[in-house]
Amino acid sequence: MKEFLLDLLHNEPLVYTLMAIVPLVWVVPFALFAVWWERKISAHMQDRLGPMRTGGYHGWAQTIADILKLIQKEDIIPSAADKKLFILAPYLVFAGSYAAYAAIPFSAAYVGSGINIGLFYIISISSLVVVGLLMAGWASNNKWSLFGALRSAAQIVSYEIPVALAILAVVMVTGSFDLQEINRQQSGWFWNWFLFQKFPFLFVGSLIYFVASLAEVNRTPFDIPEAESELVAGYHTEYGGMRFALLFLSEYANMFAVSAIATTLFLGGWNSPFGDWLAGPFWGVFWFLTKGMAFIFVQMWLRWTLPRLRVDQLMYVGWKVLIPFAFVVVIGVGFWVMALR
Amino acid sequence: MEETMTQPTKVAGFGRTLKSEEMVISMGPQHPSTHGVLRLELVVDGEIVVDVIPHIGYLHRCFEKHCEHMTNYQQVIPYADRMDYVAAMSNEFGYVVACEKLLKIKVPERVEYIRVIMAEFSRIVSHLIAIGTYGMDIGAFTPFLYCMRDRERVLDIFEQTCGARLLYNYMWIGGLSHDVPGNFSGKVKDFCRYFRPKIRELNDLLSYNKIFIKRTANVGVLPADVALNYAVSGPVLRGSGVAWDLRKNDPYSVYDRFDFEIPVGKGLKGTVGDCWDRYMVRIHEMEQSVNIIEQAVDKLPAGDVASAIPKRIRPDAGDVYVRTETPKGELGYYIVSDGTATPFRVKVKSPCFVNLSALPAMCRGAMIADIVAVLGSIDIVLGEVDR
Amino acid sequence: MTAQEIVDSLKARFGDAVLEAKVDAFPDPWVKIAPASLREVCLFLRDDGGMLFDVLMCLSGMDYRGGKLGVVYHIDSTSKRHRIVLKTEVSEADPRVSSVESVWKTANWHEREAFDMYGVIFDGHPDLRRILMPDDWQGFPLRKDYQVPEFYNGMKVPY
Amino acid sequence: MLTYFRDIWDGVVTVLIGMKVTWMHLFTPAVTIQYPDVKLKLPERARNRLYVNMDDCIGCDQCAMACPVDCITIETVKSTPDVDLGLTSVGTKKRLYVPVFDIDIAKCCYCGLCVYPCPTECIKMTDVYEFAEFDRENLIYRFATMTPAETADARSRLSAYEKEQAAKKAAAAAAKPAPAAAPPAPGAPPPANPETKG
Repeated sequence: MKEFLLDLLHNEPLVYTLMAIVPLVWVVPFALFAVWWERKISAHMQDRLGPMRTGGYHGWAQTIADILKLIQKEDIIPSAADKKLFILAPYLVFAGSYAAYAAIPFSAAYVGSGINIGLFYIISISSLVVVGLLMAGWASNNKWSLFGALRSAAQIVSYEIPVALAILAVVMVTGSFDLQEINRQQSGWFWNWFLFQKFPFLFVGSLIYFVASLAEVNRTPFDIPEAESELVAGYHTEYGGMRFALLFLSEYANMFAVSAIATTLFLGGWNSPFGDWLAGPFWGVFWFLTKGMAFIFVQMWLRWTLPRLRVDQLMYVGWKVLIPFAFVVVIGVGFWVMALR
Repeated sequence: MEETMTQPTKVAGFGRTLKSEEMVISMGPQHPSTHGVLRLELVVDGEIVVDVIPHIGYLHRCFEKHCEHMTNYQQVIPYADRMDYVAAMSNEFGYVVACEKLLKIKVPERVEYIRVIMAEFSRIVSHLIAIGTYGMDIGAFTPFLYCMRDRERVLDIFEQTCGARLLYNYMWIGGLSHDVPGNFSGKVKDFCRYFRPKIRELNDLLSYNKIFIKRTANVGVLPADVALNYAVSGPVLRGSGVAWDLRKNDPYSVYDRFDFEIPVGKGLKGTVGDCWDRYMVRIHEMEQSVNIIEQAVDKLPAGDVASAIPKRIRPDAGDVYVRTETPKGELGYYIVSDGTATPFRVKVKSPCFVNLSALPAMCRGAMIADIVAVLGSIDIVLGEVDR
Repeated sequence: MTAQEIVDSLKARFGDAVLEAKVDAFPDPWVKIAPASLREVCLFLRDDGGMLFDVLMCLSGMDYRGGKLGVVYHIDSTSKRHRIVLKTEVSEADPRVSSVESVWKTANWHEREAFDMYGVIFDGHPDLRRILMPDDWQGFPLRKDYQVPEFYNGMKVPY
Repeated sequence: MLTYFRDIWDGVVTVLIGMKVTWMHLFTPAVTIQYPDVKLKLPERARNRLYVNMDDCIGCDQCAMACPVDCITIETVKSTPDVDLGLTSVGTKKRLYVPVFDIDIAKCCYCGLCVYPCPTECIKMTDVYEFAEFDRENLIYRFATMTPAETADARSRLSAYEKEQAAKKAAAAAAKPAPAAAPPAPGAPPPANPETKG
């Protein structure tokens, strides 16, 4: 797509700007849709109807109305807060999660930046979010916010290890950090997906990645940083209006980012599950988004089913369950790859 | 015994060895999981709670003072409704039993049976709220909505019977405000048939969930001797393994005619007297309540529900203490009459007040998330704590 | 144990501290105890092998009018299945009762409530503060001669 | 070690069981309704807003006495014997004007205690439950139908009558037979139709 646009426009800065805007055009409507979708899913799982009024069909315009309300709201900064950090934090959080989209391959033809260390880039850039969350919690000058931020930092740092190990297992198979290359290696029918390769190692690896990614995006059962029954709202207790909307948006952006990586690594990315049927760059976008949304559906499903862990149990799951299993997966895959060479 | 009380409940692997600074943090009065307007002053060392100091009184509505300024005994009942507003029938029940004892009235059998049915329904309602909000405290949202859905069915029965869904003013001194509606038995039986599978579903979704068990088992352990010393009652006491239920041990009304069991905590998933036991006692109590309701409906005698209502209520001078088993525990009314039409003194021994006073004994050494779990498991209603 | 036996053994042991007893009172028999010796009496009632009153069901402050305050204790034994009511009376001028907090922990909050509402002072209570009313509230609201103040911290009280 | 693996196994299995429950509910029809569009029918005993049928009210004050929150205010003026205020629907003779019958519905606790003592069954709880107002003042429902002029008229006639009676009594006390010949007062206008609220 980049080459195509360059041929068309002959203007590099413009092309890069366009390329950067594409994920934004996706992220904002996606977040609005996902919030609405989550409400509807939770409602129907709970024998309710959920929002039904705004807009016509099943209250589809509810989140749009909400975001308009949030934009119009008074911008409140607590007088005791550290103003600069308080203002900066939401942008940093959003920037962190948005920057990850640069390397996500939406289709064979579109990836923001086809760098050959895309996976590595995503892992490192998404750590920026932690800084933002810590900043938000500290700057709010609220004890609950601080608790939330510290829990969040501890959690994300711990769970990056199993995430990285699970990714490492895939990388050992592909021999490449390039996400497009990983996608290409999974082309063909769905049994070529890494989910079903090197069974059961990569299957367990994908489960580990999924569970750990739940923790990374603070979803139930790992939502302790914003556990509303304990910490009111965690690090965004003091945020309101547009700043809250930004934090909220980045949360959903993050959700899709981890789902996109899971899709790329284990579900064949933009490949059609059925060989050449409905394959191609445009259908690729369709398959990619469908798979990503399926992951997000499972995330929501879990959220409306499970209670949340306590902070020490969270660490137990991370360090004593996921990391040992992830090592087993890495070693198993390593031997497998070595034996077959 | 003194030692067990001061000994903090240690969380496995969380000895306080690192030198760190303690922080005082105020949980409430506006906090999502203090179940109303309770304020807990937490002294925390990181995530570990060193001490809990409950501050109550934010919902104090002068119930006892009001009672002394009513024009008659009957007018107290709407106020009694508003103490434990999720189980208002049980509160009325205790008050009218106390007044009838003071007035030496014998109420008709039909009234007693209907009262028992209503009180057991209100037990189901209260436990559904307790279980649902407990799930929310632990982080599971969905069970709460399922509980509310089932609760609505009971409230429908209440509304058809007395016209109100929450604050009934249904039990009067010597009788009831209305007889039950025509299709009452059928509706009650329908509910019982509907409700049993729902308890199983709740167990699948929440009670036996591993995460839920991890969060509640071995947390907030209250040993039986400490529990008695704090005079806690209801599911909190039974969760500690003491089979003490006033419906069996000190029967009032017609409870001695029904066949039911007292569920007690057995420590199946952890220690006896932990949060999971208290929770599970509530689940089993709902099953027992359904049993009682079915028996009562089958035996419901015919008769008039208003025949024993006295024209004028003017008890002889004297005092009476009557305790009844409400969903929260032992609710006591100490009513002193000076021979006039107005109570001289109505003291309410509210179960939540007493159960809450045992909170610090359960919480020392726990983590912040455990405070929420313990507080949810003792199931307080601030309307009753503060009166 | 019947109420008569309980009263007899209390009288035998404490003599003067038992001021008055009414075993045939309807519906609950009661004993009137001197306020200063309440703690010893309660300790005996809790620990004596024949008594074993392990539960303090209710502790109520009272205002008997005419400058007399009182405290009423309803105690119960879960093992022996008997119960009795202890009453005590103090004057408004010197409302001191010995605390039973060390006997039954549950008395802690009940005594705070009685102090809050009636101004009865419990000697030996570890933390006698107001519990339901605000800390800076003036007066004891459940006393019969209590007048509602016009203002509390500048707010008009009878809304 | 065994407990370690069993815990993990239990965790996975119970999570799946829970997910099955919520999955089944995803396809169960919702139990909620779209409230203002769809309304449930209230049972006939439903206790909601109070309504007073002033045609039947005899001003006996029993409901105000029964009210535990004192939200009913009733003022009455005695009628003079020459005025016939009519009968209530249950056949009780009305002897009092009721110039003030206010219910502060914001204070009302919907206990229904006022309904039972009413001898003419004129105060009752209806099934109207939507009556939010922006101004608290509007929640004080004034059921009395007398205009201020009528009230003043009734009062003045009552005081005139009382004076007359007092004078008569005094006269009777002074001199045994007194000429009692007060001109009959014009008949008071009957109370207008009750203002139907809601």
